[in-house]
Amino acid sequence: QDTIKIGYSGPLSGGAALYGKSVLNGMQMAAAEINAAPVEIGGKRYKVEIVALDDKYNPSETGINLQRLVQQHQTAAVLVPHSGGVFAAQATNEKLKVLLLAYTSLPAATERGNKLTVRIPPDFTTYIAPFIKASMSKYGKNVALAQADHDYAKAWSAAFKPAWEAAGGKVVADNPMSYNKAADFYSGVSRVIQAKPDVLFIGGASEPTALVAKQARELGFKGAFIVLDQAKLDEMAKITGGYNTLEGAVGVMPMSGDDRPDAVAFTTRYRKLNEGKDPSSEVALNYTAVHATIAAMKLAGTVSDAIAIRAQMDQAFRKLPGQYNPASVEGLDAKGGSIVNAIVASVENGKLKGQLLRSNAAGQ
Amino acid sequence: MELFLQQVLNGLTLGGVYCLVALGLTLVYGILHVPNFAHGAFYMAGAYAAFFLIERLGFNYWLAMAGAAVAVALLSVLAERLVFHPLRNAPYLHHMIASIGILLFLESGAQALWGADFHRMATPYSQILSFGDVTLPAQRLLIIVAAFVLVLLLQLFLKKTITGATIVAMAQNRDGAALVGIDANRVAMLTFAIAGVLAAMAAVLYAPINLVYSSMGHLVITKAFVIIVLGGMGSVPGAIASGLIIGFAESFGAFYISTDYKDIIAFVLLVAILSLRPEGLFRKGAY
Amino acid sequence: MLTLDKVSLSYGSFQALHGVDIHADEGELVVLLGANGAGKSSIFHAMSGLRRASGGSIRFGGRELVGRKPSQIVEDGLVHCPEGRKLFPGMSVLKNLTLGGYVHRRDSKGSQRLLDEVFALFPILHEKKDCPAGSLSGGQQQMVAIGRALMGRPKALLLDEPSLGLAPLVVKQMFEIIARINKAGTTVLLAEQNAYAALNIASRAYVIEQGRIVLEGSREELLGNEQVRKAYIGA
Amino acid sequence: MNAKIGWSALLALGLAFPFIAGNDYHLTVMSTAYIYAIATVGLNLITGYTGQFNLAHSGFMAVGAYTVGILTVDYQVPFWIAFALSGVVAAGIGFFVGLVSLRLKTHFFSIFTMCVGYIMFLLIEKWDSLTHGTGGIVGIPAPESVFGLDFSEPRTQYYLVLLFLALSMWIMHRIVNSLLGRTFVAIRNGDDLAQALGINLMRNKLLAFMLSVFFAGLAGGLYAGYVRFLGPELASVEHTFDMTMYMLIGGIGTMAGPLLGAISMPWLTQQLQFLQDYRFVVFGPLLVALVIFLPHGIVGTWMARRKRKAAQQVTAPPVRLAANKGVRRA
Amino acid sequence: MLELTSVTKRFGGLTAVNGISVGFERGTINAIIGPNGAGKTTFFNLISGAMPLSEGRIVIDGRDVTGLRADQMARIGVGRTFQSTTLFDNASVLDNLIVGHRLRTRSNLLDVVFGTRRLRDEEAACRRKAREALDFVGLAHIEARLAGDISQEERKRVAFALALATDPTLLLLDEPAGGVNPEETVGLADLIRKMKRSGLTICLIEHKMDMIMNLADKILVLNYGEKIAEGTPAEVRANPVVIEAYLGSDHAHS
Ligand SMILES: Nc1ncnc2c1ncn2[C@@H]1O[C@H](COP(=O)(O)OP(=O)(O)OP(=O)(O)O)[C@@H](O)[C@H]1O
Ligand SMILES: Nc1ncnc2c1ncn2[C@@H]1O[C@H](COP(=O)(O)OP(=O)(O)OP(=O)(O)O)[C@@H](O)[C@H]1O
Ligand SMILES: [Mg+2]
Ligand SMILES: [Mg+2]
Repeated sequence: QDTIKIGYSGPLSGGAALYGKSVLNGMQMAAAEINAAPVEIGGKRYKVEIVALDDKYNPSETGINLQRLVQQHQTAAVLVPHSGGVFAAQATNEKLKVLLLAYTSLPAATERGNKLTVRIPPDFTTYIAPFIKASMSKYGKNVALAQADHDYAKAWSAAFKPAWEAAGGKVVADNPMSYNKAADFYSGVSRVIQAKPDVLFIGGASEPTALVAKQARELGFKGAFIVLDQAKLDEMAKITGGYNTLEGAVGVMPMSGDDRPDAVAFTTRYRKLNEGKDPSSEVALNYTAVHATIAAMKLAGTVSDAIAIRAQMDQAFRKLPGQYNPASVEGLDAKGGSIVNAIVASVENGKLKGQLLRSNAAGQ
Repeated sequence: MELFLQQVLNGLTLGGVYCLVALGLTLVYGILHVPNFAHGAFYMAGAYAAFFLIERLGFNYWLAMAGAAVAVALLSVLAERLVFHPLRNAPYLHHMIASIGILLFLESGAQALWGADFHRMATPYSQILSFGDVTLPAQRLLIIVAAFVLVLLLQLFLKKTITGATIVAMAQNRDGAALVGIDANRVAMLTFAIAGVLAAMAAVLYAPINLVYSSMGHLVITKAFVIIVLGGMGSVPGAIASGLIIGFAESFGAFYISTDYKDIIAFVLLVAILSLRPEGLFRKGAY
Repeated sequence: MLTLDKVSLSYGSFQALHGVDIHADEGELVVLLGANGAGKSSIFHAMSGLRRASGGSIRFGGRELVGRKPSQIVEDGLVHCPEGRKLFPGMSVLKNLTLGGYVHRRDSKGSQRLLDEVFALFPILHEKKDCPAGSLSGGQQQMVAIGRALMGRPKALLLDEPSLGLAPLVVKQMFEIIARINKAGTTVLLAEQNAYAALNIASRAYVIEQGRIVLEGSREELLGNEQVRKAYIGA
Repeated sequence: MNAKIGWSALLALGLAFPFIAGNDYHLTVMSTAYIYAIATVGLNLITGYTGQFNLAHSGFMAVGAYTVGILTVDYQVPFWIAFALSGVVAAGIGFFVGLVSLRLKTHFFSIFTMCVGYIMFLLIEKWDSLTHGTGGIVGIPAPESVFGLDFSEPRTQYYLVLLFLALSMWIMHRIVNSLLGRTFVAIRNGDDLAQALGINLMRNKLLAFMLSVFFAGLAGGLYAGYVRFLGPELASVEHTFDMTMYMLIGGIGTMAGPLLGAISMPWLTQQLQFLQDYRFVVFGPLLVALVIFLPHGIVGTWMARRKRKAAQQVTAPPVRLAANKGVRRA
Repeated sequence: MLELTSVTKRFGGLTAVNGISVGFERGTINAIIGPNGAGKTTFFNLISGAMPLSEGRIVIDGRDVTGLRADQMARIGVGRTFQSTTLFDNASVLDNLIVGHRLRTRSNLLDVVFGTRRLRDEEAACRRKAREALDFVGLAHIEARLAGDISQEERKRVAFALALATDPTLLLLDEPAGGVNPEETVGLADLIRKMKRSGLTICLIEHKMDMIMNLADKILVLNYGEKIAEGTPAEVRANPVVIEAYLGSDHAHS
């Protein structure tokens, strides 16, 4: 019995380790499930192994790890969960003939024409319109921006601002903050509150995002929050001590609140394996990505030809049995980005309410 | 006006925490004569210790703070015994590298023990006080009051007690201190213990309005460095004054200038001041 | 009262003392003569515990000192006034002197009395008592160092080159003061390069070369010794 | 003479490495190590030889890298021209930073430069219009072919980096062993004495500083052409810590030490990958132990021993005054 | 050759050197004595440019050099030694000395990178100069020893050699015989005389009166930063003010 190795290069130590580990967790869960009944590809039986290397969020280390994964471990696919690492890996992945599973929502990851890249999370811009719709009508037209200042949050706000204005709203304050580094958000939050917004646009890692929301409330803010998708509402609620503080918040439905049967089944499975912890969307999407990659290998009949595997990825996602697709990935777009029908969640009366992004789209 | 007052309160909160961390750092600097990068890790350890005591063992907040103070004092003393004491005659570069070694160890140790997650520490003081339009969560008031009481106690201890004087004496001449009968090892340990206690208390005071995670010490320690350099290395009053200066600069800077560039403010301030006054703001005087 | 028996001391691979035997009786003033690097300071370091002797024994008033901590040795009554003074430069003169009485901190009255005596001995220190010790001149700092040592109420006082870098007038006063301290009952061990002045107030002396005692004798014997005159006293 | 043979052997080993190395992964690790070695050798000039510990070094490496990144991506300047500028721009900024910071001494200088490094990092992160901010610079071209050598191939890349490392070592060797190097060392030994010997402190410190960051900038330029993506974290002080560690482990203030440290440590950390979470739990104490038990580094310890031996062979130990003839022994 | 006019140095409230005017002749040995804290070292720091003057004027060979930095003064020909000299312990004695002549060379970074003729010549000159200086102080035989291994007296001589390698015309020696035994002190005094014979002007601070009285052509006595006497050893020794403030009665009789 041979081994299919799938590589991982991401942060496993340092400040971003938590994130890196969630990603890895999802991948390993998928591998364990696959290994329960060995796969057959091209007449041979295989088991799957995830080879994880730490790159400390450092792009040059990602470059080294990629080489190591391909050459020492013969991995046909490598998953990288941060944009810097993805861009660094794209300098060599085509030459190395390795499939790059890019877990970054930045459209640039697929827009530069790399032929062996698959972008796992969906394009965030699809969330913008429903978020605006959900909050503007109920709370008002004045928004203040107080999101994080890293690349993803910047891209988000750059797309969000014109959309809000196009919908007839007004941006009354624009004040990004360093969510990972700041010792205190009080001054920054009071600065945006001073502009008397109806809606506050926030988001970065879940926990600091929750702090920002909490401090806004402490400073007397009564309006709604638009939460960019990096922050998970369920994780935020743990920090704020329940959903009451987050009343009026709009964001992506966390896995734990997704009531579609496949998602519920996945969440239950995950909780069982992880001492009752809830899975995040990182877990679910990367879990799906590993299943899809193996499925694509089956379709292509090869475990090593990255080009052939890449060609089958779209099909693989489409045909993936629901139990392996808790994040509802519907396929890939022309450039290799995933298409997902997510649920938009809003907090109403201290409870999460969900609505499908495209209500007419059929689930699996 | 309310907004101005609000920033004053924010500045006091930040400045108070910075002061506590910087004071420990400046005391240890007196003994080691080198910047101890591991001090930020002690701060982090203090938060984790209290978190553990509250969440797992069900201690109340104040007991947990005391427990954390003891735990970090021990940790700090251990670092002195095992690492800095053997290095006492080495050049300062070696201390810096060794302290980075301790930092890496403690941070990854915390991560291995408690995972990389963000944790939240509960506080019994979650009510929000308001004075007119100025709001102040009780915990923030607690920080301000506690920080200033601690600073005052420390200052009295150093100035008025003979044990305090031994710390200052050790800082100025280790051999000289030994020759008048001061037990150099004991004072070194005492100093590290005090620094540890201050760091732990700062962390436990501050953690409830922030998060507990393994790299939480980074920014605080960098700021603390700025503060002790501004205050004149090893000077206690200097550290207090510049702790407040940085606290206010950040709070007002973030509000009136830009949040985006808030973190730069402390550094730019230092660069500007040292360019004009290379010896820092407060020259060391006689005790 | 104070006996060194075959004391050795090494700095890393370099052995500075090779089996040194020295003794001093109560009330004696014993001088150690020797060239630079002969090992005078090393002997003192071994006695005061700043460096641990690698061999031999040091007994003081019936107690073995090797292995005791410097602070304990001060409590035993053996006080070392080091070469290079080792003051607390940023602290005031007064604080320096006060800390000299650290081991007797419980007896503040006694310390206060002693402080007055020190100021009587060195009036200039009284004038400068609030200045940082580091801002004093060399001679004044030496006075602070001796004063600080006296505050430790020594039964035996180790003085390492107290005349180093001092003006002749001050040197002369310094030796007078040392003689006075000795007369008052304190045993004194004095390491000096200024052999003539030192021998003049001494009861006995040792000559050290390359970490070994090569000569021992009374004041008269050494003052009369041709070789000693040539090497340590000059014309 | 001995040294010459040693260095030639080392160079030969470097040249042969691609044939010994099993695969491109080894080449990648080695090439990256070489790039950091160039920067480390620069840091050693200001820290090891001149005695000023600069904590903004990685900031200057980032300056060099961003010079290449910005010029090639935003202004379509050919790599080689941009690369030539990388060291120059770093040294130019170094001039102004040095002018202010070098008035400070010991830790004041270190902490000041740490702040300068932090400012550099934050500027790179915030100044979107110039540096692309947190998103980083994507799509930096590989160095254009020269004489038909394709520099997107790992092996040619390796030789390119090796060439620059060898050049750097050679120039550094010349500097250190010349009157100029002795001038720097005199400053390290003490400002006052150096000045009394007629050495213009500011001018020489500034020169050492600029030279040092020139190497950092050059290393950054190579980094840009090698990794081909740049993010602000390149400037973070952790990288300076890494380089300091390399320097210290090999032996600060020696020629071979920092090189040895910079080349060997990345291999060690690669080997420690299997420890995952516990990597730094092991690595931290290892670092502490090294500093305590081998304070002069590997090369430093070895050299001190050798020098002492050589010096002892030249002259017999000194004869000291012996006045004990005919005198009663104690 | 050296003319000082009301030279003054204040540290905050303290006037360490107060309005001293004095002249030193070429080729003489001049001693500066005075009680501790009289301002002798500060006086040297002022002449050598290590500290800026608060007031006054310094003229060397007719040239006004007030306000020049220490390195500029060294170029003009003012060499000095310190009360204690740090040498690079891990290098040989000769290596320590080579940099002494650096101020007389002009080769720069470009010379270093291209290995020019000028650099090689100058390095050879520095080496020659270092050997010469070492020979002058009588230590030619220890040039290859590690500086960390030599004796205290040898260190003092190496410090002299270092100052001599700068090609000074005026040499300031701060307590050259401090911590050196009487026999070796005689040797150092001989060396200082030899320097004078070779044409140097020498100023030294010293507390060893026997040495000073035999050596100096002129003595300047400072007390509390002020000049209290100036003259030949015999004059100074007989001066009641000096006896009162500094010498005491022991050295007063001739
Ligand atoms: N810390 C040290 N490390 C290594 N060697 C030392 C150390 N201290 C002293 N030595 C060496 O030990 C020997 C004896 O030194 P010591 O200081 O005891 O001499 P000394 O007689 O007091 O000389 P001096 O008159 O210069 O004070 C000398 O050769 C000296 O170089
Ligand atoms: N950098 C300084 N800052 C403040 N005061 C100083 C400084 N340098 C010297 N002094 C003071 O100036 C006075 C003269 O000191 P100086 O060192 O010149 O004396 P000296 O004659 O060399 O004494 P000694 O013979 O003890 O070496 C002293 O009172 C000293 O405390
Ligand atoms: Mg001695
Ligand atoms: Mg002096």
